[in-house]
Amino acid sequence: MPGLTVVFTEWVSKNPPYGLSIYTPEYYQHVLTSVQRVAIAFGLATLLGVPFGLLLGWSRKFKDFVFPVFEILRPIPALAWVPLAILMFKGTESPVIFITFLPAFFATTLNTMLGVHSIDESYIRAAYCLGAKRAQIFRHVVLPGALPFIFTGLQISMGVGWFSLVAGEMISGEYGLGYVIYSGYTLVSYPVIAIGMITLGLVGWISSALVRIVGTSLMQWRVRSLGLGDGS
Amino acid sequence: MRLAEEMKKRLFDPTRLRAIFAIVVFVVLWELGSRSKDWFGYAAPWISVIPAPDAVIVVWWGLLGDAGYWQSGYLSLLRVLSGFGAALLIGVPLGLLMALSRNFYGIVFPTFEVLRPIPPLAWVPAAIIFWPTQELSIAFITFLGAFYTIVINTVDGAKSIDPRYFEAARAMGSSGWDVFRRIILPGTLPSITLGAAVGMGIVWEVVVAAEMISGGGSSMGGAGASGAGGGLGFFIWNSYTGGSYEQIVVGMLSIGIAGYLSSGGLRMLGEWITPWLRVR
Amino acid sequence: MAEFTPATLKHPPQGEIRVDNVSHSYGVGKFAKEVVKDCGFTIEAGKLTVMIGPSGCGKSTLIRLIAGFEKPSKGSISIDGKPITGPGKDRLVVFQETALFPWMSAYNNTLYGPRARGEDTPEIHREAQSLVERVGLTAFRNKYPTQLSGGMQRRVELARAMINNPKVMILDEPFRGLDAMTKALMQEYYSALHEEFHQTAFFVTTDIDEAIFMADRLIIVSNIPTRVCAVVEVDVPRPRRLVDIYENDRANQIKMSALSMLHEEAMKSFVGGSKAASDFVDAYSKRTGKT
Amino acid sequence: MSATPLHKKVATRGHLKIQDAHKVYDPEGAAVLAVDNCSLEIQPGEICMIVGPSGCGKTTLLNAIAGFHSLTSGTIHLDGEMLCGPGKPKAEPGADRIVVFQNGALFPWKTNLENVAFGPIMQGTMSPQEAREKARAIMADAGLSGMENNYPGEISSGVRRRVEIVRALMNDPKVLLLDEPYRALDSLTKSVMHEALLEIYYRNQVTIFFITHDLEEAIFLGHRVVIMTTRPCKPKKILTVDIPHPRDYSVLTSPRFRELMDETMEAVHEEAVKAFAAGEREG
Repeated sequence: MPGLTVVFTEWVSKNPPYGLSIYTPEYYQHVLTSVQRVAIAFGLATLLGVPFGLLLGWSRKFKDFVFPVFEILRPIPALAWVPLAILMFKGTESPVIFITFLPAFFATTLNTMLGVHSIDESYIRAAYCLGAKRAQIFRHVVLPGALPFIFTGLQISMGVGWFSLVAGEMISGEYGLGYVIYSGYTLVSYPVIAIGMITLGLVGWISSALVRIVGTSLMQWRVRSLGLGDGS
Repeated sequence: MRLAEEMKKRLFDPTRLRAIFAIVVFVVLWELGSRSKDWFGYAAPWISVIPAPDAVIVVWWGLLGDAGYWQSGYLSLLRVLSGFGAALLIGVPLGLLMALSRNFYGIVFPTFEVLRPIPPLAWVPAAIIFWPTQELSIAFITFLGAFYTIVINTVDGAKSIDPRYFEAARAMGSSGWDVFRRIILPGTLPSITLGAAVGMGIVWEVVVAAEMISGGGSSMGGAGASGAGGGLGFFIWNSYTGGSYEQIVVGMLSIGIAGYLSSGGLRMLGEWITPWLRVR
Repeated sequence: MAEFTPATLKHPPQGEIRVDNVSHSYGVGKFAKEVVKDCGFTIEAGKLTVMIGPSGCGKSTLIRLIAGFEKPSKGSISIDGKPITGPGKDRLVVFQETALFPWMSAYNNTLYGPRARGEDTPEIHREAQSLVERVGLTAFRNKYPTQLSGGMQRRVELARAMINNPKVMILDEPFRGLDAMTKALMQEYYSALHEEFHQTAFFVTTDIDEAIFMADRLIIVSNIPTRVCAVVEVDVPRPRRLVDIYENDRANQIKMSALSMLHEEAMKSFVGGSKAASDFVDAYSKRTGKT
Repeated sequence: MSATPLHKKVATRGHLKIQDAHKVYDPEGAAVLAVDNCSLEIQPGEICMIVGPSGCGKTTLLNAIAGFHSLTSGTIHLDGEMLCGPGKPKAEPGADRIVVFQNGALFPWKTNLENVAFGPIMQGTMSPQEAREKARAIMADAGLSGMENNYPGEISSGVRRRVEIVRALMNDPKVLLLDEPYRALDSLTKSVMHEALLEIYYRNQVTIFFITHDLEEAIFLGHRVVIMTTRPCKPKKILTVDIPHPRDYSVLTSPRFRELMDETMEAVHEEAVKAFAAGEREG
């Protein structure tokens, strides 16, 4: 493996010997491609997974009918879908996004459902007492009550998203950080591998930090409750 | 009489009936979707390229007598277990050490946090360069997959032990090894089992991917070149390149079952070593 | 069946604790918060001393100091004339809510102390058995704490402490969180235990009825920072029964004077700094004609 | 602040009548009789204290009134209107009977003001604007101004209970159903809370159905104390507390209070020991 200094000088070099540094436009092209793929997959997973999870948690019947199928598909690793994804979706972009989306969707849905289950029965009863209708309870009790779990789910979803993206890009793809790492290997330009890994770590970290920031800003009550209160 | 009634009740439990119904509907829809082009002359989007369930079952039945199929499963399982075992053996003591020694934590944790966001699969090329054999590099990546969750859960578990337990133990004359053996270890066990369960899920993902990359990527050749030598991930990839699409689905379902069984086994083991959590 | 006899019965009562002018604060410099201020009192050997004060005051801190989990910032604490330097099996704490180890059965919890000292002998097992019988839990000895009801958990915790023959039992609101009726039974239970063994005990509570029923001596402390407001000798004859204590004039007299002192402190801690709450308390006081 | 003459208003609503209530649970085939032949009539504006050991079935009764669970048989009327009875085993939950829960059920994700204003907004009886204004006023009356924009997690548990009671009163309910609301509080805070509750009661004269197992609490607050038998639950002894309202903590040491304590202690003790022998359960 190349030493850290070699990697670092390559990374910040204006004229990189292996062809990849913060001064080369390809570097940003790769980062952007990966970020875009994760963003689309994560967005789709959130858009579909949260309502789906809420429904699973809220309606007993819906869960009885749908969850068994969900549980059959869930243990299949996302990456085992790669060949089918390539067959199902034309082009190189959609298969990668699909296998990034899949585990993110499972994580979001499952945690959202658990979030609804975690809501104390007395909140729902209290809302009924105060004259709320079912739809109002969904909006004012179930949704905010599940929010902490939803964000745990999104946090995991972001992690597994990046996880599968890399594999997807390694197997198929012309751009993206996974591709950078893999091509660095095939072209024997080892510092590029390290640059790819470090960048991946950085971007991954920033994206989960973003999810966390959005979470805390939406859940002010939790942040502020930590300060005072006696726990009982 | 009573027993018969009980059986009847269990058998006709609405949740169970609904589950069976749901799965049947799912399989039927899948069949219709896969055959849509032949039967209705209209290719349903996406699903029409997936082989139909009855074709998959026929192929699967044939494969059950095939030694290569079992060999693939065995190889994958071996990799999962060795990577997972190594993660457990190294991760748990490391996590405990990090939780117990402030200095050690200060030194190790930052490094740990820097490395953690890098997905395990990004290590594939680096691992191949670093480790002498391909088997070792796959084992390393597999290990990495479970390692982080196990360490983090162990640290969190040990740190969240109620401090009153330590005070009570200390007041009753307990110290050092005794506290470790009778308070810290059992107190951390529930989170270790939790971390292990999560780790097990990741490990299967990693093994499949590593097998696919090393087998599928032409440049890595080596031991993975023969169909039987590559494990289930390679089995899938090989079926893909070989054009036998039914086998892809067989491979996927096999991995699903293996993953499900190993998590289930782990959960049972976890319950067995933490009997106090079972009772309520 | 070997009868269990605590060491305190074999010797004259031991474990006199003197708390001398103790102050304690948490944090440093600007953030320092004084929790205990110039506290001084004596826990007499063989007596049950009860401390009562509003919740959130430094009572638990005082317990941690006496148990030796922390050292006071100022002043000194001694047991039988020797200064306290750390935790020891001569002073055992029964914690608020339970601190039973959830991964051990009731019986193994009881045996924790002796085993820690390598005393896993047949004699100690006999002792543990008779002790478990004494607290009425023989049928439950192999159950885990989560399988026991709150009252049973407290009894296991008493047994776990008693097997170590501590000179002093320190009880930190041990019956808090139990429902009122179980609590009453536990109070009578512990009181009877005390009447039998005369073990030195320091009992902390926020419940005035509990305090007066249990106490030989009552120490009333203030809101944070904790100071001693009053020390009252509860000279109600033993053995006591909960039913009788309501009719006892002396007990009621003590209760009245303690209540008026405590009510003021409770209001202070209740108001906490909220202007609205203090207005509310003012208005309320005017209505009832009290200040 | 106390312009309204206290304890002068005469309550005219909140007449609760329970007749022959039965409740059988059926967990996994084993029929458990939770409430047996229980009849009870509560007058408008009365504070009725229900005392009994934990798990004796008191909460089942409360759930039936509130409409969370059905009754196996029996009827419950509120102001002449049948809540549940023959042909209608489960009452409809509504804002005329509001429950204050044991562990508190203020929505932690809403500020105190939003919590208090919640009811009328949901029922559509007030615009959000009006509801917030009224909530602000009613909170100020209860000594809670300055906390409108705090979240429940930011205030002490004692204050949380008060906000919850104010949230209930905001809907002008006929009956308040309190399920051991002060159980988790320490005894001193509890005594302050009792006086605060009475203060609110004197202003509103709402009927209160209050479940507890604390005898002192029961006698201090109640017009009547109903002592329940342990499983199955039915009235064992009904005691009228003839200490005049308004009361404050000095009542606790009055001779009459002590007499009443004595009078009930035995009955309660008997049931407690019975429950204890059967394996007492928390929650």
